[in-house]
Amino acid sequence: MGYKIDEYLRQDKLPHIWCPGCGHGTIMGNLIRGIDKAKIDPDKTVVVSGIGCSGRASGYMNFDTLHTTHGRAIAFATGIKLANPELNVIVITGDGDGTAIGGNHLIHGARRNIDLTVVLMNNHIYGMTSGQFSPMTPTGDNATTAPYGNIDQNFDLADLTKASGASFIARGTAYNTRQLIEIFAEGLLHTGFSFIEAISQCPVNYGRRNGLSSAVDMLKCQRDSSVNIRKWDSLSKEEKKGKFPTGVLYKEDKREYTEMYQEIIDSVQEEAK
Amino acid sequence: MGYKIDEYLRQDKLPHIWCPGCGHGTIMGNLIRGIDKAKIDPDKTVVVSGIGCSGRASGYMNFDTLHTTHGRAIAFATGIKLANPELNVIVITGDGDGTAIGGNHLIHGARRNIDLTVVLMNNHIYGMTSGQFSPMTPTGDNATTAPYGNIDQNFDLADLTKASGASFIARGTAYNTRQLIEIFAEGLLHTGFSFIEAISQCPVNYGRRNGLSSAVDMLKCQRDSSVNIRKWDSLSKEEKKGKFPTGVLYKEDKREYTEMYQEIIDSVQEEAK
Amino acid sequence: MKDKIKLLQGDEAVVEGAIAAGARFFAGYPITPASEIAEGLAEKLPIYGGKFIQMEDELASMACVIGASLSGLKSITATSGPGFSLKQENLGLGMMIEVPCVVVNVQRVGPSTGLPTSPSQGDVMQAKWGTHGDHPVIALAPSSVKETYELTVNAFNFAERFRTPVILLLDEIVGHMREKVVLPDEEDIEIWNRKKPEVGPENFNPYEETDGLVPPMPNYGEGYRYHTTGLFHDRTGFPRGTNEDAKNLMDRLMAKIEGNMDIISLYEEDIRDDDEIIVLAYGSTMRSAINAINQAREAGIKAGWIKLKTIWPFPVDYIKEVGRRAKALIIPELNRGQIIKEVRENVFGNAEVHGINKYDGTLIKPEEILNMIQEVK
Amino acid sequence: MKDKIKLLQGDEAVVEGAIAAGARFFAGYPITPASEIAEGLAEKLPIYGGKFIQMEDELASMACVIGASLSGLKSITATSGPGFSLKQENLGLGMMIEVPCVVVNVQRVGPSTGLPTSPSQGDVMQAKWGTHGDHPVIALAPSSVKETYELTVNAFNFAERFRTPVILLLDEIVGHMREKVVLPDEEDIEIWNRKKPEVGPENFNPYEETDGLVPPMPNYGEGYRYHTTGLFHDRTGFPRGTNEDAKNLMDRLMAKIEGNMDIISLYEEDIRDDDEIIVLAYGSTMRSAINAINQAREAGIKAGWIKLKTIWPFPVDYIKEVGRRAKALIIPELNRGQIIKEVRENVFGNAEVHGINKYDGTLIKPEEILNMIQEVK
Amino acid sequence: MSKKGKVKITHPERCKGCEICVMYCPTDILVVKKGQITITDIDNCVGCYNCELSCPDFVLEVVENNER
Amino acid sequence: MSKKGKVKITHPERCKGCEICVMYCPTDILVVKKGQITITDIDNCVGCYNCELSCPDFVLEVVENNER
Amino acid sequence: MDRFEIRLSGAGGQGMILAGIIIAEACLYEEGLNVTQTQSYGPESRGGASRAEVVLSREVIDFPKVIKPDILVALTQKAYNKYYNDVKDEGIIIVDNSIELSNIKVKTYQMPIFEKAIEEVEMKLSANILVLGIIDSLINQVKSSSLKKAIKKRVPERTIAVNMKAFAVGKKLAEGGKIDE
Amino acid sequence: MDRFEIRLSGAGGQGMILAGIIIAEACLYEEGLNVTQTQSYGPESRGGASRAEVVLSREVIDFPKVIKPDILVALTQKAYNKYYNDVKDEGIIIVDNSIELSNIKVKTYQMPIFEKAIEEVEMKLSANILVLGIIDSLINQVKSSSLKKAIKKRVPERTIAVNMKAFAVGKKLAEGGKIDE
Ligand SMILES: Cc1ncc(C[n+]2csc(CCOP(=O)(O)OP(=O)(O)O)c2C)c(N)n1
Ligand SMILES: Cc1ncc(C[n+]2csc(CCOP(=O)(O)OP(=O)(O)O)c2C)c(N)n1
Ligand code: SF4
Ligand code: SF4
Ligand code: SF4
Ligand code: SF4
Ligand code: SF4
Ligand code: SF4
Ligand SMILES: [Mg+2]
Ligand SMILES: [Mg+2]
Repeated sequence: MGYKIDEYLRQDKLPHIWCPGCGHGTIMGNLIRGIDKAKIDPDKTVVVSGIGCSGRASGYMNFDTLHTTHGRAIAFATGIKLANPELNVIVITGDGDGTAIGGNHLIHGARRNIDLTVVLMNNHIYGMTSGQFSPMTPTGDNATTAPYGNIDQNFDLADLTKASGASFIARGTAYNTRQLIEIFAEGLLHTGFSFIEAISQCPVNYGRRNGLSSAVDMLKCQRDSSVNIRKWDSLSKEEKKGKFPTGVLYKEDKREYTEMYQEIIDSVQEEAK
Repeated sequence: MGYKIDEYLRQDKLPHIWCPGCGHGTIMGNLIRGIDKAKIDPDKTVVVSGIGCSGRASGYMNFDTLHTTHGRAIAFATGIKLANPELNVIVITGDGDGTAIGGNHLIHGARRNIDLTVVLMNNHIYGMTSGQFSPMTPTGDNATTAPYGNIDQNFDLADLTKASGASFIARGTAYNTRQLIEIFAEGLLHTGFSFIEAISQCPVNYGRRNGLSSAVDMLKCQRDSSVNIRKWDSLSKEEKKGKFPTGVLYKEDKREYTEMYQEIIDSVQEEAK
Repeated sequence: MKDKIKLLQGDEAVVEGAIAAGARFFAGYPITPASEIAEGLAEKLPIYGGKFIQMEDELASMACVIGASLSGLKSITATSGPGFSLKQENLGLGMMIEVPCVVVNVQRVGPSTGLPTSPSQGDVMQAKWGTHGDHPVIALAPSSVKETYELTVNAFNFAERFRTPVILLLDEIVGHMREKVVLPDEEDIEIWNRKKPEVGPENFNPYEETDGLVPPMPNYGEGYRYHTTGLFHDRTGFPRGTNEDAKNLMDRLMAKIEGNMDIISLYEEDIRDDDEIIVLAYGSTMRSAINAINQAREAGIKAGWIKLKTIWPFPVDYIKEVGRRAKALIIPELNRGQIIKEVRENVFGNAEVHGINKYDGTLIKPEEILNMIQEVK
Repeated sequence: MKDKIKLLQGDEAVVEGAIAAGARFFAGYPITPASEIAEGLAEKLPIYGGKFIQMEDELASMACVIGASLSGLKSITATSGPGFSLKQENLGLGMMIEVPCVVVNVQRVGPSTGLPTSPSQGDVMQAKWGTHGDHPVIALAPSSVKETYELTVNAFNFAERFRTPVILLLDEIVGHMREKVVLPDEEDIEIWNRKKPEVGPENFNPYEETDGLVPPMPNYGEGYRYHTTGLFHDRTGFPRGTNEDAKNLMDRLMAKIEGNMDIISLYEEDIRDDDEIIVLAYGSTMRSAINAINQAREAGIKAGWIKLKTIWPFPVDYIKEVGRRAKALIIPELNRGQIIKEVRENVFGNAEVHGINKYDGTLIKPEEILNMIQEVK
Repeated sequence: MSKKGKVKITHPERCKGCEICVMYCPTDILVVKKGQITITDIDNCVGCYNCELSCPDFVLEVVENNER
Repeated sequence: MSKKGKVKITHPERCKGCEICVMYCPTDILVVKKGQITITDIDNCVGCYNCELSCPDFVLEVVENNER
Repeated sequence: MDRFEIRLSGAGGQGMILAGIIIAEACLYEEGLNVTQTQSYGPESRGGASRAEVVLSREVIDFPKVIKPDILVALTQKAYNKYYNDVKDEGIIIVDNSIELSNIKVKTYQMPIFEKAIEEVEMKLSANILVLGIIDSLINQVKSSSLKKAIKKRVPERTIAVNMKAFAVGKKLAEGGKIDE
Repeated sequence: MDRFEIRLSGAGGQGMILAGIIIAEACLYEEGLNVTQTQSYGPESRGGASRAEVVLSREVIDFPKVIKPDILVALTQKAYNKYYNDVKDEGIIIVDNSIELSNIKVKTYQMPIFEKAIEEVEMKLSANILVLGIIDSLINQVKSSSLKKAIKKRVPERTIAVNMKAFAVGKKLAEGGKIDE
């Protein structure tokens, strides 16, 4: 087998603007492989992104693509999807874009369980604006706006989206490329709000400031701190420390928003007859 | 014993604007009793509210009070508290104010675990604007903007604030007044982000449209659907259906934001010496 | 025809007008005095197979409406001052990426929460300058329920024809007033739809100037796979970060509006050859103005009126011309003087310009205008 | 003194100026080209016992800053266009409830995401009209790093003295440019602090007009237990929903600014008695203007310049006066013509008014102004 | 609970007649008449505070010496 | 995995020299020289796709007939 | 018919706005008049001041609000105090018994509106429809049948009977109403 | 000294802005000149076009940006193409070996900047400091010692030695630099 990727990429826009070793490229590549694997119709697929390094992904992907404002991609995507439920709508966001300024849209998209696939490239930093801390920057770490170490605590995004109502929740890493492809494919095929956190690395604006000077080091760190969900539950509390589970963390069959709305239309129009 | 309440109320502003039977009055009254019980200094207490019927509470309470913009009360309160950590800062919000437009500030306040006491008067509707559905309007119910029944799903706010990082989470009802007082007092004394959902009733804009025409009926409904957390766990899944737990649902000792910031100041100033 | 006569609120007329214009999507967040628009469309849209969604806030509502329009549905949102402030960032994106949609602001008294149930025309300047950076704006202001219906249709037509968000500025009086409206027959309503590309995806450039400066626009899902961004972009839709692209795009965005003033600029006048005093108004204030002019004329005063239905772009040339003829211009507004600034900017020497301003939630009464007419005559 | 000479960026000068003015609180959200202000204050504030917080977005940042000011700390936030759009609703509340604070907008090219790293003066009108409803505005615009330092101090002083948010409008050039600054000694800086009530809680009315129309303001926690709301309110701070309250409050809010033009309105001029051509500019554009005027004078042209440091309120009377004397006014701006509208509104007949406008992220070069001077002379 | 506490209608002008207190009173001595709260038989008041705590309008108080 | 798959540097101009592929290659045949990816010994390539899947810059592909 | 102006004032929750709409609909749909109906109210659903206005005319109506009412209804003291002075010299005022009149210049009908609503209709909230009955018997711009038709269209189906009763009670009341002049 | 203008251009990540700041600080703190330092860059941290400018003068500097550079450094072809035409007739251009020159009108120093940085300094990223060495040997507005002092203040402590080496390599290179005219 080989992975088809060329036709989903806007080749003429490459090389992309991401720095050497940036995890966003790997994640975008494997998202594309997941799209290919899921066999969704590229002509009926829309990619919506926010603002940030992550947000630039939409420009490289050969679909209908929309680069929006900072934090609002899910709200734009909600309009796109509800207006035409036939479309596959993918949202690409960052940890700042998706959990700071865009946190409300994330939890409300999840609450509605509208059929979007949200890919959050979590590099634990505001990459694009050069390294301010995000809600996902680990407590204690350094950032340009946390010169004395970050005192903010972090979300567990799987918990947050679960509590909000998402019906598919998964986490992968730029390190584990094959798992990523599987997760993306499964999330794309799931009907309902699919939230996928993809751990990325920003060697330039996060790594350098926190003792991890190369992408390779950061990937090794991802490798060492991630545990497949199949093994996760068998770990002791001690063993879980500093680690996080990856894979499909939650999946549920649940009424989807645009389908429920279609039922309203059907019944109202039926009545009007 | 008697409950001291008069000195905490701006008597000259009463009667308040709330409709006959509105649960907000009961909840505000018992919040005041909780304040009295907790013996916090009224001169060092600030009440911040958003916009909505619930938001009007600040005007009746005899403290430093701030009636802000829709949904942003927690963000204002964050500034008030961080600027002067000596103050007790209470936020009063509604289900629309606090979970719809203000959802992001709720989860970020919780994430920071900043020492605020957030009282969310949940009447399951936009009261002030006359009955549009909120994120907390039960699926299937009627509202002016849900003429065919609401298809939106709801948050479980205890789950949501827990996943966000709140260190004190409680729920009470306008029905159970004594429990409310206890919860408020305990929440006020807790150091960290205290989230208290107080189930209220809006007979005018929610009850009437949903077969509960009087405040009394709505209170009975609260009585019948609430279960003390002490009993909750012993209920079967079947028995839990249509019911919700009340009381202090979660409590945790956890680093508080303004304290952590003070440590930065102390260490930076120490170093500068 | 009898069943087409209706007693409608202005807000309800927006609902009727939107449905008639082909609107099939609403996203919004409730706010007085605009909630009735949401409520009406929540009920009506599904009947026509359209969609209604109540979003978590106004920022999301504006985003959602832009998204829906990109999917191909004519889309609308409605709010009042506080929500209009919140929509500004995404409204700017809509203007930049040229997405047709209609944004209704039923004005109440600001700033801030202000007087939420009282009428105002205080957001007129905000409609033009509310989002950061220069940008093209079309804003319409009806003065009656009937006009609300008509201008709602116009708003959709302009949005689609010029591929841009259009702002419909009601004031609380017009929004909540009930008045007789005769709804036109469907055949009698002129409807414009967005221009679709005539070329296939291979040869398509989403931001290519075509005749009229308005690029054709495919729906998402039609196979064009094009890119759209709020960064300055070239005709391919992609950002290159060049100064040339910025200038070219901005010039085209402004030109497509300013170059079509003959279509976009709607106003009415009742000015007789020898009228010397002109009252220029818009929105509900117009009603007082007409009443006052009628009284003035009965008293033998040479007075006439101009009713602006299109507020932005401001009809600069027309007002310059009027300013040359008139002895005095009187501009009554429910604000501290907003449109009067445009008039002052464009009227030189000849005509005095006087404002009548109320910003306390009360209306300007006909006699107040009449008094001013008598003063300056 | 030598260690007081510094090579600073404009953004850094905001940091230094804020600390010098007594700022002890910053809340913000990163954005190019304003992030350096946050970064600088994150480092500096705790040294002075002050607080820095990065909020979840700009709406929250604006709210947070208002809250901190109510608690008694001099407070500041900084952003650029997109964030400035998001701050508008809460900025309006700040104006309505009269909370001192400083809001910096380091302008980049808009609308929307635009050209995020390029300079612009495109948000000048937004600074005045961005939030809904009429409202008072003070906005200052420095043209050098040194002026940035000085105007930052001024901004805090005006905020505290007139109890209102003050907007500091940098452009990307001034914000990111490094230049020599000689920091003044602490004793040489004039500092204003908010007026505190002279009466006890019993006799205190938080919105009572006092001399200068500015009500005194206690800190939260000082026992005054007063109420504050974005609804129109009377002098007790409570809303009664009356039209009178709305008018009275609005009139006072405007009067406290417009009635203190002599203090607030900062400008400089270099106009010789016989100068006929006046270049009026602000911000970085001023630098080109001065260069051009110097060249013009060398060529024997009678030209002078006006530098606006206070943009809002616009110095109407002064400009009217200048307009009467001058033959031509030239207004170079990094936008499609914003301040020129104010000039046009206030200059009648005598002087021609010409704009030079760049809105593509490039600067206006001295020679472009010189050319215009030569054209109109 | 206070030994001698009895309910008192301290702020009759605030009563909105919602009947919430009526529902709570264990001895059924509270009645809304013409939209106004009234006490039928003060002697039966057990001073349980139910009404005071539940009234949304701060109309009722349980006081030690009810002089009513 | 493909029987005959071998890595190919299909887009050398895109390589940013990050060495991620180098880390992943089980047979250590990828080396970055002067900031550019190079293949030391194509015969040892086992066609495992590690490099293709991990390269952030779409430089490498495993192809059936590697004509390189 | 020239411009005829009606102002209905009271507190939120008393149904003044609904009454205004009903008059407007009766005049438009049944009498073919031009009408404008406006209102003003506070944020409160209950209790705050509330005002509905109807302007009727055969001509196009320019200024949509009441300038000088031909009829003023005032159900609260506050409303009365605020508006009684505005009424046209030849206009009329309709007020509830509970209101203290001051300085009467125009024809004022003071009637036990709430009392009758509670006692005869057994629904305090029907006072607004009762007021329509009163108006009906005092003016002739609109036919009884038109008003009744409009009421039936606007009130909830199950309350039609009780509202018809309120209308009748109002009419009867007006016919025997006490007149202060 | 009259206005003297320097433009350093290349790609993001090549340290052109840092080099500009170092020149500015050397001139201000060590030579007491007036300086303005500006830059322009894209959103990319790496790879996009990047430009730093320094204007030096004994007088107050009005227009803060370079009008016609006295010195242009161009490390990429793109930068060279964009800017070589702007240079003053009596100005100079410093470019890397890899760049194809076109249409030369002004003194152009083409040198193996990156090659030397990689081979002699063993750090490609030191090219910016190496360029400072080149500039140092070609102009006399600022003393070597001033530049060195400024470099030491700005680069990370542990890289001072290697950067001093880069500076020296640059100086040496310039002295033997090939000149196209
Ligand atoms: C309203 C608004 N605020 C702030 C910004 C500035 N900004 C652009 S990207 C970004 C952060 C991006 O961080 P993240 O979402 O984590 O993406 P990354 O760059 O790390 O991939 C910010 C704050 C903006 N463009 N708009
Ligand atoms: C930005 C903005 N959007 C909308 C509104 C209108 N509004 C006022 S209150 C409210 C809803 C209040 O609902 P909730 O928070 O549940 O409070 P309740 O009235 O039910 O107590 C809304 C939508 C507003 N004031 N500001
Ligand atoms: S700054 Fe960080 S996130 Fe952005 S492209 Fe560079 S490495 Fe990637
Ligand atoms: S509308 Fe509902 S929430 Fe508001 S005061 Fe009335 S009953 Fe209470
Ligand atoms: S609960 Fe209070 S308001 Fe309601 S009836 Fe009883 S006393 Fe009156
Ligand atoms: S105190 Fe108890 S017994 Fe007495 S009136 Fe109140 S509820 Fe009834
Ligand atoms: S992973 Fe890709 S970009 Fe990085 S060194 Fe290998 S081929 Fe080059
Ligand atoms: S395919 Fe596998 S073995 Fe071959 S070069 Fe790539 S990583 Fe190495
Ligand atoms: Mg990030
Ligand atoms: Mg509510």
